[in-house]
Order: sequence, then C-alpha cells, then structure tokens
Amino acid sequence: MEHPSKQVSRRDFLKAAGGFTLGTSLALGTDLTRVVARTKTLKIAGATEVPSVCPYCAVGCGTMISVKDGKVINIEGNPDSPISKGTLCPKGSASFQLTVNPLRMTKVKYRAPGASDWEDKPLDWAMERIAQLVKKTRDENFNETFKTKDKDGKDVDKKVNNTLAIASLGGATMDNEWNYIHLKLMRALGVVFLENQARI
Amino acid sequence: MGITASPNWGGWLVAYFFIGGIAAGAYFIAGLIELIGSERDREMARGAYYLAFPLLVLCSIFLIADLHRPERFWHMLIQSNTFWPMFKYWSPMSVGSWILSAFGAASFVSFVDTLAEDGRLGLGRFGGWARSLRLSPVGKLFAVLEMLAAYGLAAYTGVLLTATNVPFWSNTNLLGALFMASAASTGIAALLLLQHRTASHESLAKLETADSLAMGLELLIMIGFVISLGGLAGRFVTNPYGLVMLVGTGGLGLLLPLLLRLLAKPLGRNPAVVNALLVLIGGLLLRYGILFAGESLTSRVG
Amino acid sequence: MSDAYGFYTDTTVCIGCKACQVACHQWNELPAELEQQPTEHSPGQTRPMTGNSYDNTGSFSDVNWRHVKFIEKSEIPAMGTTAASVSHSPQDPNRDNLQWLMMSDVCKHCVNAPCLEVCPTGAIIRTEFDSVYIQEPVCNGCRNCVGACPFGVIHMGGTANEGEGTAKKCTLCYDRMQHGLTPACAQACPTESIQFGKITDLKVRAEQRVKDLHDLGFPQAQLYGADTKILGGLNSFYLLMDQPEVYGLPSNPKLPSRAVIPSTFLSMGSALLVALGGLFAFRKKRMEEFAADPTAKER
Amino acid sequence: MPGLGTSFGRGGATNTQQDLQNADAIMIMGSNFAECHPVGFRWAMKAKAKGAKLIHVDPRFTRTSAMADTYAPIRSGSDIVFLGGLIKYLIDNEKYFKEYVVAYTNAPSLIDPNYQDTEELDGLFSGFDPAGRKYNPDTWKYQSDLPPGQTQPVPAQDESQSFSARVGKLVGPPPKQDLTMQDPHCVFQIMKRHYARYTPEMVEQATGCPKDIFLKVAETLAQNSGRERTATVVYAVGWTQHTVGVQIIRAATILQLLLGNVGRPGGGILALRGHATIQGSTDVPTLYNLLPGYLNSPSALKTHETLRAYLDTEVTPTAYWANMPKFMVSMLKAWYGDAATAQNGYGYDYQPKIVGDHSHMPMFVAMSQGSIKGFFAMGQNPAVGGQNAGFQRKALAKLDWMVVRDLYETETATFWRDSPEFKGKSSDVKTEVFFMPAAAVPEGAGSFTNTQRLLQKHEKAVDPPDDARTDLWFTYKLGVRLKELYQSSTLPRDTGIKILTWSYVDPEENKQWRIPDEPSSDLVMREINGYTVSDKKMVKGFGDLKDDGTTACGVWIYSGIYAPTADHPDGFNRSAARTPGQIISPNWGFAWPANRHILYNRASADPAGNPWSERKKLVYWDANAPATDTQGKPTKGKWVGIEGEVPDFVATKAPTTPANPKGVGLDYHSGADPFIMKADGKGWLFAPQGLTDGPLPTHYEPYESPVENMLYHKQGVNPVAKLYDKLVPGNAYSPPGNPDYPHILSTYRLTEHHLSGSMSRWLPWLAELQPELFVEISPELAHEKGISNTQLVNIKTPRATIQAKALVTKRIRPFVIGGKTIHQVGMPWHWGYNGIAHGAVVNDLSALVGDPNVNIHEAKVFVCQIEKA
Repeated sequence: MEHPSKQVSRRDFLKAAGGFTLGTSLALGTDLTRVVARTKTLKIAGATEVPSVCPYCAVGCGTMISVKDGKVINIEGNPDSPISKGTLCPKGSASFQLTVNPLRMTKVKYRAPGASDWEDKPLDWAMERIAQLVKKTRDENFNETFKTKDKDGKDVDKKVNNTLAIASLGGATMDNEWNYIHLKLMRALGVVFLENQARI
Repeated sequence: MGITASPNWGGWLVAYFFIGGIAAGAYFIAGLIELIGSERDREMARGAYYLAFPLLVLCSIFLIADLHRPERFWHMLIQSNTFWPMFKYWSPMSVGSWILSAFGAASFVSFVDTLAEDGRLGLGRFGGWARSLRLSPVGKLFAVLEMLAAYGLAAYTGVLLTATNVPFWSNTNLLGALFMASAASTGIAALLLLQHRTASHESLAKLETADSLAMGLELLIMIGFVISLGGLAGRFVTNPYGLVMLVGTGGLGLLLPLLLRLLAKPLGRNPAVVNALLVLIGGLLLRYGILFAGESLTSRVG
Repeated sequence: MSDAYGFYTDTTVCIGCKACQVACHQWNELPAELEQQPTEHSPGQTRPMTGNSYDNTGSFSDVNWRHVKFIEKSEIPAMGTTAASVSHSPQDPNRDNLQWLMMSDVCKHCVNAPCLEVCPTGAIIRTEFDSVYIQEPVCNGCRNCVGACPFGVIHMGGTANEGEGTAKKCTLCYDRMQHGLTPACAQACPTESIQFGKITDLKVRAEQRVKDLHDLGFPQAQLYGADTKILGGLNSFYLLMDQPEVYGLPSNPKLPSRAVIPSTFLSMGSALLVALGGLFAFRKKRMEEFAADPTAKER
Repeated sequence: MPGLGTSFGRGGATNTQQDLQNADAIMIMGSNFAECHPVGFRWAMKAKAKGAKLIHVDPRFTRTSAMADTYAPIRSGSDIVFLGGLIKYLIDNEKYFKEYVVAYTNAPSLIDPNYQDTEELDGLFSGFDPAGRKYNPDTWKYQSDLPPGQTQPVPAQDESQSFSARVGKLVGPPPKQDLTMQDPHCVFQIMKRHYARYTPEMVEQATGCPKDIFLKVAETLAQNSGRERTATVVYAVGWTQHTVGVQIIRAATILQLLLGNVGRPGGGILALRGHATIQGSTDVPTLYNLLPGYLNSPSALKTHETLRAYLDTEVTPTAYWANMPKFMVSMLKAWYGDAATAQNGYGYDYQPKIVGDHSHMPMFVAMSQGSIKGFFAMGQNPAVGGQNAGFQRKALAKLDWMVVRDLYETETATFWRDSPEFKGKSSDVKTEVFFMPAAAVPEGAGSFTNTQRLLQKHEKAVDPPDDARTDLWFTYKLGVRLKELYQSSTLPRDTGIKILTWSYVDPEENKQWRIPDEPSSDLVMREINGYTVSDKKMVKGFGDLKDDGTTACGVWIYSGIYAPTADHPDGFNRSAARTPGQIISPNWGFAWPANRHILYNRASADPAGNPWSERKKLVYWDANAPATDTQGKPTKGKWVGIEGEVPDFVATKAPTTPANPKGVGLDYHSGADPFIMKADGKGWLFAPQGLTDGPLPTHYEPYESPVENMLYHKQGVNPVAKLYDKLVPGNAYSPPGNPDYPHILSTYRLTEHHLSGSMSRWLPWLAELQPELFVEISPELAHEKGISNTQLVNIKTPRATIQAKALVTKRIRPFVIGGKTIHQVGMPWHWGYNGIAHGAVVNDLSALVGDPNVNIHEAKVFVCQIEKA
C-alpha cells in the first residue's frame, strides 16, 4: 500500500510535469513505482549463531556471534537478553573489531633483558620459561614465618607461607572461571600481592 | 556552511559547460543563419558546423572524464539492469544526456554535410546535393532542429544546477537562461575569432551585433540572477567565486568588450580578437564562478 | 505493495552514544574514517578532534551513513519553557536552560526523494519497503544525487580503481529488511531513540509522544518530516525540541524537479531573445544590403 | 564494596538494571550513567518514559545530565555535604518512612554512651589515635551486655565440637533499643545531631549547588518514596574514587534506608561497575584480602593461626554468616581434595597469610623498592590506568620479569620501549618481558558476573588464532607445569602445590576444536557450584554445604549455579540459561545468591508480611501456601515472590516469628528482620563496626582541594586516609588552597572508549569517534587564561605535567565556594602512547592516596594548574 500523502504529492508532480514533457511512456527504468532491486543475500545466512556476552563494561549485554567457516563474521546484540534487548553501545557494537583486527597480537613476543625490541618465541618455550621463573622467584623469596606481635604484645613468629616477590594484577575482564583457578593457583604458590581492577 | 554536500563538480564540468556552451551557441546561431541569414552569412554557419561537432566530442570527453565510473557513461542512456532506454523527463541530467546525444547526431550530420558541401569529402557532385538539401525545406526544418538541440545543450546545464539543493544554484530559476545567453555570447565570439580573417566584413559585423545583443542579455540576466538569490544575494556578491563571476564575467567579459565596441567608431579601432577573447574568458569564468560559488557553501568536500 | 517502513527518531531520548554509527559500520563493513588506516605493521592515525562538542564525525561521508550531532545550547529559547536541565545558579547566569541536544542523523528516505529524482542512470530506486536505495552496479558516479540531497547524505565512495566510485548512503539495511531483520542502527540504539517500523505505526507513536511532551510543558516539541510538507514526507522522521535549523536540518528543502519547468521556460525566453537579437542583427543588415543592392535577393 | 556491605550485608548492587523501570525517581550521582553504561541507562529512560523523575547530581553537565529532569551541579568531592543535606532534610521535615525505619533499620538501637561525634570533636569521632592515624572503634558499639558480632570470650579449645556447634557459643545478647527513637543515645538522635550543620545554605556554600535545586532534589526524592512509591540511587566510580569513597556510599545507604527504598522494586542502590566481570572478580576475588564469597583472607595480623582460630575470629554468629565454617571448609575441600583433612585444617595450613596491605598501590610501592621480582599483568594496563602512572611505569622497570596477557600491545607491555621514561633508553631496563597473546571473548567459553550480580555465560564460537590462548588455558597450563616442577619436592611448603586439585580438561569438549588441552570452564563451574565429596553429585545450593569435609564448594555464593534439575540430574550451568522473562527474568543467567535479583526483598513487605502497597509488590507472606520447612516437613505458609523472584529470607519463616536471643544464625533474627547478613538483621544507618574512618559519613575535603573544609575546622580531610607521599618520591600532595594549583581536576570515561583504552584505542571504529585526549574547560576559565578551543594546553599537578587539547564548553562551570570562584576542569583518561588514537597519560597527574577502608585512589578530584602550551 502506498503512503497516502506520497500518492498525492506524486500525482501533483505528474500533473505539473505533464505539460511540457514527452509523456510518461518514455519514462523507463524510473522511480515512479517501488521495485525490488534484487533479493539481497544476507551475510549471516547459514552462519552458526553463538550466544555470548559483551566484553566491555559490567552492564552485561547479550551478543550473538555469527560464525561461518570457522571465522567470526558478525557480532550484534542478542534480542533475547532481558538486560539489553538486542541493543549495544558503540563499544559493544565494535566488539567484532576487537576480535578481528590486523593490529591484534597473536604471536608470543619475548623481550630479553635490556633488548630494544621484541623477538618471536614459541608458545611452549615461553610457558616453560615462565614456569621456571615463577618457581625460581618463589623458592628464593619464600617466607615461612613472619615476625609480629601477638594479642598481648609479645614478639612472635607467625606461620605465613607466602612470597612477596611475585605479584599478579588483573581479572575484571577475564572469566569468573579464570579468576577462580588463578586465585587458587596463586594462593597455592603463596602469592599475596594479588589484585585486580576493583580498586581502580 | 550549508547542509547539502558538494558534488565536487570541478574543472571537468567547468570545461564541459564552457566548451559545450560554445558549441551550442555557435550551432544555435548557425541554425538561425540558415533560417534568416543571407547566402554570404552562411559562410559563418559553415564555420559553426566545423566548430560544433569537434567541440561536442571534446566536451563529451570532459563529461565522461568527470564521471567516477567513466566506463559506465552509457548507463545514462541505457538502464544497465534492463537494457531499456533510460529517460527521466524530470531529471535535467537525464534529459541532458539525450540532448547531448541529439546534439551530437545533429552536429555530426551538419559537420559531414558541410564537409561534403565544401567538397572536402571527395564526393564530387554529391557535394552539390548536400548544398541543395541544405537550402531545401528539409534543410530549413533541420535548421530548426539544430536550434532546438543547441538551445537544449546550452540551457539544460543551467537547469541542471538549479535542480539541486546547492546554495546559489538552487535559489534561482535563471541559470538556464543565463547559460543560454552565455552560450550565445561565447559561441558567437568563438565564430568571430575563428573567422575574423576569412569571413566577409558585413557578416562579421552582423555577428558582432548579434554578439553584443547576447552579451547585453547576459548582463541583464546576470543582474536578475543576483537579485533572484534574495537573501543569499549578499553572500554571493561577497563570495570569492561570486566575485570572480561578477567582475570576471560581468566586467571583463561583458562590460569591457561592449564598451570597446561602442568606442570602436570614435576610436577608429575595433579590437575584434581581443573582444572575442574577453567574451570567451568571461564565459569560462561564468561557469567557474557559479559552480564553485555554489560548492563553497556545501557542507563537505570529498 | 508492502507497507512503507522507516525510522522515527525521538531526539529527546538520544544519549549521543554513537552506537548507531558503529553498528552501521559493523554490519555494512565500512572502514573508519582515519587519516591513515592501520595495517599489520602500523597502527595508523586518527583525524584530529574537531572541537565541536563530542562530534568528531563532522558530516556524513561515504563510510558514515549515520552521523550523531551534538548541539550545546544555553540561550533561553524563543518558544517558552524548555527542557530538562534547568539551572538558576546565581553564580553563572549564562547557563540558564543549558541544553545538550543530540540527534542521530541519517538518510531520510524521502517520499519525494531529490536524489532519486535526479539520478540519470536509474541506479537510485524506491524499494518494496518505500526506502530509497542505490544500486551500486548501476551508478556511474555522476554525483547529481550528491548536490540534490538537501540533507548532505550522499557521498562518493573511493575511486574506480578500488571498484568504487559510486554513490554511498544508508540502505536502510535493505539486506536485513529483506530477511525480516531490523536495521543495524535501530537494533543497537540503547534508548530506542531510533525506532524502526511501519511508517503508519511510527507516526501514531510519534504524535502521541509530541502530545505527551506538550502536556509535560515542552511546547517546542515538534515532528520533522512526519507530514507531507517536507519532500512529501520523510520515511525517516524526527521528533525535535527546537527549530530544524538548530539541528542542521533544512526547514524547507527543495525538490529538484520544482525548478525544471520555470527554469526551462525562462531559458526558452532567453533563447528566444538571443534568436530575436540574431534576427535583428542579421535582418537589419540584410535590409540595408537589400536597399543598397536590390539584386542581392536573387543570389 | 564495603559501603554497601557495611549497611546492608552484601557488597553488591541491591537491585537490577531492569528494575529501574519500577522506579518513580532515580537519583544518579557519582555516575555518568548514560555515557559509561548506555545500555543500562535504557532502563532509566524507560522509567522516565513512564513518568519517573530523573535527577543527575554531578560536577559536569554530561550526556546523563542532558537526559535528566533535574540537573544539580556540585563541586567534585562535596558529595557527602549534598547527601548529608538530604538526610537532614528528611529528618527535619519528617519525610522519612517511619514504619520502615523503626522496623528495618538500627535507628532505634542505642550506642555506647561514651561515643562522641564529629559535632563535639569538630571533625573527629571518639577513639582517634593521632600518632597511629587510626581509630579505636570501641566507643561506636551498640549498648548491650555484649554486642552481637562482638563475640563471647572464645570457648576453651574443644576438639570434639564441630565448627558449627562452636558458633552457637559465640552468640551474645541483642542490642538495646528505644522504639520511640527519643533516647539521646539512639542512632536516630545521634544521626540527627550529626547532620545538624548540613543545612541547605551550607549545601549551597560548600557544594556550589544552588539551594533551590538542592531542595528540588530533596522534595523529589521524598515525594517518590514511601508505601506507594520508590526511588533508586545509581552510582559508579564517581563515588568510589575518593579518600571518603566508602563513606559517600554509606551516606547513600542511609538516605535509602530512611526513605524505605531498600529491598523494594524500583528502590535500592544500583552500583554500576566498569568491567565485564569486576563484580565476578570481587566475588571470586583475585584480591589479596578476600577468599571466594567475601571471606577474609587469613592474616598474620589477626588471630588466624589455625582454621579454628580463623573461624572463631571471622564468624558472625547471629546472621546467615553463622554458616561461614561450612563455606570455608567446603572451599578448602575443593582446593585440596582428599588431602584436605581435619588434621591439616582441610589444607588451611598451606594457605598463605597476608602481612599487611597488598593492594594495588602498595604493590607498586613494593615493586618500586625492588622487592617484587615477577609480575603478571593479566588484561590490566597499569602503565595507563595506574595512579601516578609515571611512577608505576618506573616501578615496572625494577622487575626481573613480567608476563603481559592482552589482545593488543598495551602501554604496559611496551613500557621499556615506548614510555616517555624509557623511550630510547630500553637497554636500561633489565626486565624480561613476555607478551602472551590472549583469546578474545568469542574464542573461549566462560562466564561474567555483571553489575547486578548476574552470571552469564559466553560460549566458544571459534578457536583463537595462532599462539593466542584463553586465560583459562594459560593459568591451567602454568599450574600443570608448576605441579610437575614441584612434584619431586619434599619441602612442606611445597605440599600445597602438589596436592592442589587441578584437573579441568574434558577431551570430549575439545574434539571439535584446534586446541586439545583447553580446560573446560564447565568443569571449573562445577567445582565452583560444589558437590558432595563421596559421589561428586552437584549440590543444590549453599544450604547443602557442610563443615565436616563431606562437601566441596569453590565459591559458596555461586553455589546453586550448577544445581541438578529434573531435566539435568547431573546439573545444568545456569549461567547459560537463556529464557527471557519479565523484569526479574529468573531463567536468564544466575543471580547470586540463590538466584535472588532484588536483595533484602523481605523489606518489600511490611513487618506483617503484606506488600507495602499493591503497586510495589515483590515478595510477601502467603500464610496459606503449602510449603516444606528447613527440616523437610510439610507446613503451611511461605514467602512468595512475583515473576519467579526468590525471597531473600528463610522461605518458611513467618513474619510473626520472634527473635530468639539465644538463637544461632538466623534464629537470632525475628521474622521481620530483612537484612539476613547483618548481625542484628537490620539495615545499618550507624555502623558500630566494620569501617576504619567512622560510624557515620562526614564531609572531609578531598586530600587535594583548593578550599578549606567549611564544616569542620579541626579536621578537614579524612584523618585516616592512606598516604604515600613519604613512601613514593614524586608523589607530593598540594596543600589546601595552594595558589600554584588552583583548579579542581577530575578524570573520567567517555562512551566511545573503554578504561585505559586497551580494548578501544586499537579499534578504528572507536578510535575515530574520540581521536584525541582533551581537557574540558569552561569558557570563563578559557577567557581568563586566553585559551581557545582545540588549543594545546599544559596541565600540571605536583606529580607531572602533560599536554592536551582544550575543549571549551559551557557544560563545565565554575563554582562559587565560600565566596571564592573555583574552576573545575575535566579529563577523560583513555589515552596512552600506543594504539591508533594516542595521547598523554592522564594518570601521570593523579596521586597515590587512598581511601582508608579499601585503598581506592582519589582520581575524581585533585588539583592542577592549566596554561597555554
């Protein structure tokens, strides 16, 4: 159905225009009627839809990730989410580019002490080196006891089982599950300099 | 800054408007001469025929060069999805595309006809036929068509600018008229320049008179144009490009040559070539000034 | 023919977040407008900030099919009381009625669309949803539509070498609509400032909203493009809290074809006068010649 | 969030974002809601569309202010004056919700007669120790023979007693009350005196907010609270990043308790948090001072030698916290498995103890002193986000090694190459640096806990590219390697690592993916939910947990998330529940605790259990409903929630149930005590314990302020603020009224960027929207300094000088404070030296100075000088 107001004005125009032209019969391929340009293919047609959550702030908007051939091709709001109802802010709307971006770092980079730039290293090498460094630092700086005073003001050595030489910072952007195993591992190692963005 | 964006119709279009205007103006006068001119005046018309078609080819190249997808120039005439003829009578550019085609066809016929008439095609006595045809009622009818095509080409470019939302362009209905007058003044000036050595003195004098009248008309329309801008008139006369048009075209290209012609008798010198050149430069600056004055008030270039 | 669809944008709830701009980029795979695009080896470079409130987009472009505008106002408007944030601080009287108007601008998908009118190739069409759509394979880059659009919507994309060089603008997410999806911008809009739907439904909603705002003491609330006054109606219409010009919208945009008839007649007049001039020039001379040499006629 | 926890019992938003729809008024203060949480703000706009009044109290006119019905400008750092003024207004005009206040808050409770207020001591409370810069809170306590929470003398060691049985011995007598609230020692009267000087005139003088606007805010809140109406308060880091941050939030809790808005639909306090799971990383705390579920970390500074000592010290016997031993033992059991036995305190003996403040700022102080050798930067970018960031970057150079996990080359990752301190001097930096590329959210599965305590799962969509791996993979594999490295150790101190339960790979799950050893987040979540040790069956919730080692549970407050259902006898991860509902939507994700969405919702009914009004109905007592009591016996009568809301109360405890002064846990509370985590079941207007800087919020000037405190002369700033000027060279503070630094500077976020920019400045689509660092200044200041729009200016503080472009706008206004014009400028802090959009680091200007309760720095207000560059 044509919009009533549009019909009127279109007719007015034709009336005015009819006076001097060659007539409408030659008006071919024009805008007098609505046409279907061509049924457009939808880029996410046939893609797998994976429900997800926006990685930015703590509103917790629902997103829907479209995957085709093992690649993320689209991320938009999930209309089912009772929190966001399919909407997103500019950051959430840009989260596709957070994942698919030529500037993203996807290789392990290593910087030797004093070096002026990165060098590439295998993932396995880096993991082993980090584990060795953690062990070395912990073992060299482990405190079994801590000198303090008890309730009555007497000097005591309290068992503390900690190391003050390793620190870990971050977690508010990672999964709960990661926070759980990370705090579990850090505490098992005796790491007490354990912090995240909660105080920022 | 206005709201409308700039179509970036730059140098190519200025050149197109200018060269197309000359072709159209010359062709228009040629048709007129065919209808009312003397046999001797037809010398001038033949000059116009030699001029119109090559200029048309040139300006078509400019026009196509201006397209961002030049290889698709034919989409103006043939709808590329349906391969039906593409024509929108309410779109000046669509109409203009057909006018340009019609002008091209007509000026080509005139061009060939003139070559034949002048015996340059080696057609022998067929050359005489061409001349007879020209002087026959069919030829007179063709002259009317020539004038219509020439009018169309000269005027549509102005209407094209008006049928937008670009400031200045769209605030007047006189651009078609102005471009028509300018086409005539520059077209005739081009003929004067081309033929000032070869043509008869009387014919040249007639042309000069016609030119002066066209220039006078152009001057009047130009004043009308500024007035028709209404609230924007002040901005136009202070706009650098507007000034280029007012001073360059109005002063240098119209008033000065008119003055020189008026003073020709008292001074005893008629600087015909200088005058013609001034008119041509004025015609170029007219297109330049109008085009860029409008675009300078758009929101974003590029 | 199906119903007309489009946008109703309620600027009173626009928070200027620009989600619509990014969602549009994302869905339509449009690059950002940067001084230098990033590569794997270089981070690229942004354009400088504009200093025009929080608007660093500046205008529509070939890649910015949406443009969120920011208008900071602190004068007392002519039309009675105004919005929201009223401060009568004796400390800074300049901030009475401080307002920060925000509006997400987009192609209006005009009922009588100037771009569509002038397009000489038939590249611009009216779709089954009554939206205005550019068929890029048809467009030859003449740019008539660019100057025709009174809203500055259309811009040219790239160069022919890049397979570009055609006119670009909002498609109303034609591809999404053909598959029953809401356009990306409207779906993203957190506060439902951009609402998508059947124009008839949207108008009912918009008129009610204006009425409510009038009742709440905002007499300046007005619709823009919801009736036929502007280009026969806009399929993307707006609820504004001030005059259209304040938002950079033309209050009386022109239909290109309106000029065709008068301009043509006037140009005909000009042609006629040129011809008369020629007639005068040539006939006058001819009379004189005839007087001097009566045989001339025989020649 | 101790502000909320101290007053209500739990450190989380009391309501949900969608619940804002139910509000009749919303006061947004300390938050730029529209800009920083645009999608959450949609619900505020929904409320507005339904007629609710939106109030924005903020130093800047922001995109939030533009949407507000009332914008109240206040000078940065004067929040408590404004809130104190509101409290005084309610008391003076008797506009508080009396029935609610008497029944549900501690207003009638009597405080120790030795208590002295800031009114008497001109800015100090009783118990201040000037030498130690700390309070002894003994005089702030309730009057009673023995206040609850303050325990009985610890019973003699009796190994036969279970932990839970011991809790009962700790119960003391209830506090004395005067239900007429006339006793001069009752909380209500103390509060009335405390806020006596917070008059509307004082509010105008000290905050710069015109009196009529202040009164309009007060009237709007009062008119939209009560039986029929509710108002919500929304805040974010605009309140927390102060040396009085916790007290500002406390002031809001007092306001909301007086208005009777807590626990009710459209009421409460919505804390807006900045990161995807910053709530989750506090619940499951990668924080030094907490164990999962808000248990305190074992500390060498407290009586925590053994598990028993720890529990005796930490348990609150007269609240739901009486169950704390069950939570602690079950957590240890989850961590140490079969090796966790009663003999080794279920592994408690292997846990490290804290020996002081190990939070962010002390961490970097220690780093700068060289005592920290190794550092993990896990998706955090302290080179930009850290306070006095130049100092923090220099501290990084003292490390032996650093591991950075992120998506992009952050400023932290390349401080040795690109920072202003070390550019061209990288050979001076001996730190060994690893950049371990992280997986993006679509490249792994896991859950986030959003700002309303709702856990939502994101599923894995694709494999991460190249060497990129999930965070879970990194920590899991590191743990595997460390366990291998320590396998042969015989040292007792390494036992904890050897016995740590660490089995999270489900090969079946990885079949379709490239990475075969990716840990299963579902397996982690099962451990978090908890199980019975004997058969590994998922527990139904924290109610099932035991203190005898028969149950294991990683995070008690999340327990129930993997509860078995009829369809899933082996449990179902409810963070992946995706059935939307109405406003509550109980089947979308999982809200801790126990899928309760509006906390303390018992308060949505009157003391008799009936809804305060039909309009504000949420949870009420249905006396005739068939139910099963806690022992599993059929009874009649239970609490019912609309839209599937779970009552935050013992489901079958009738409203008429009397308090049992000898009862343990919730038996100690009556059927009309909605705050089940508090020792007395009441919302705390006055905090007799739990805070280091006073029982009532008091206005102190920011540590750096251009003006003196107009309310108190003896003590102008927070007397116990954490200071670092002596510890950190170059971290000097400007004294009050210093003419060298006359302007207030506030830092904040923009919609278009995220935090330190590590997730936005590398994205062209976001970088283009806010391409450059700027400083927002008023036209008045611009005129005074001859600065024009977009001109480059220098911003100087005692810590550093940086450059930025000026954005001159009327949205920034000067304030007249005590007759003196004070200019305020603002800077978003998203930029750094890397990325597409780069610029100076604004945090180079900020100072290390901390709130005494939580050690959050004061980024929202410090002083600066500004000049043309």
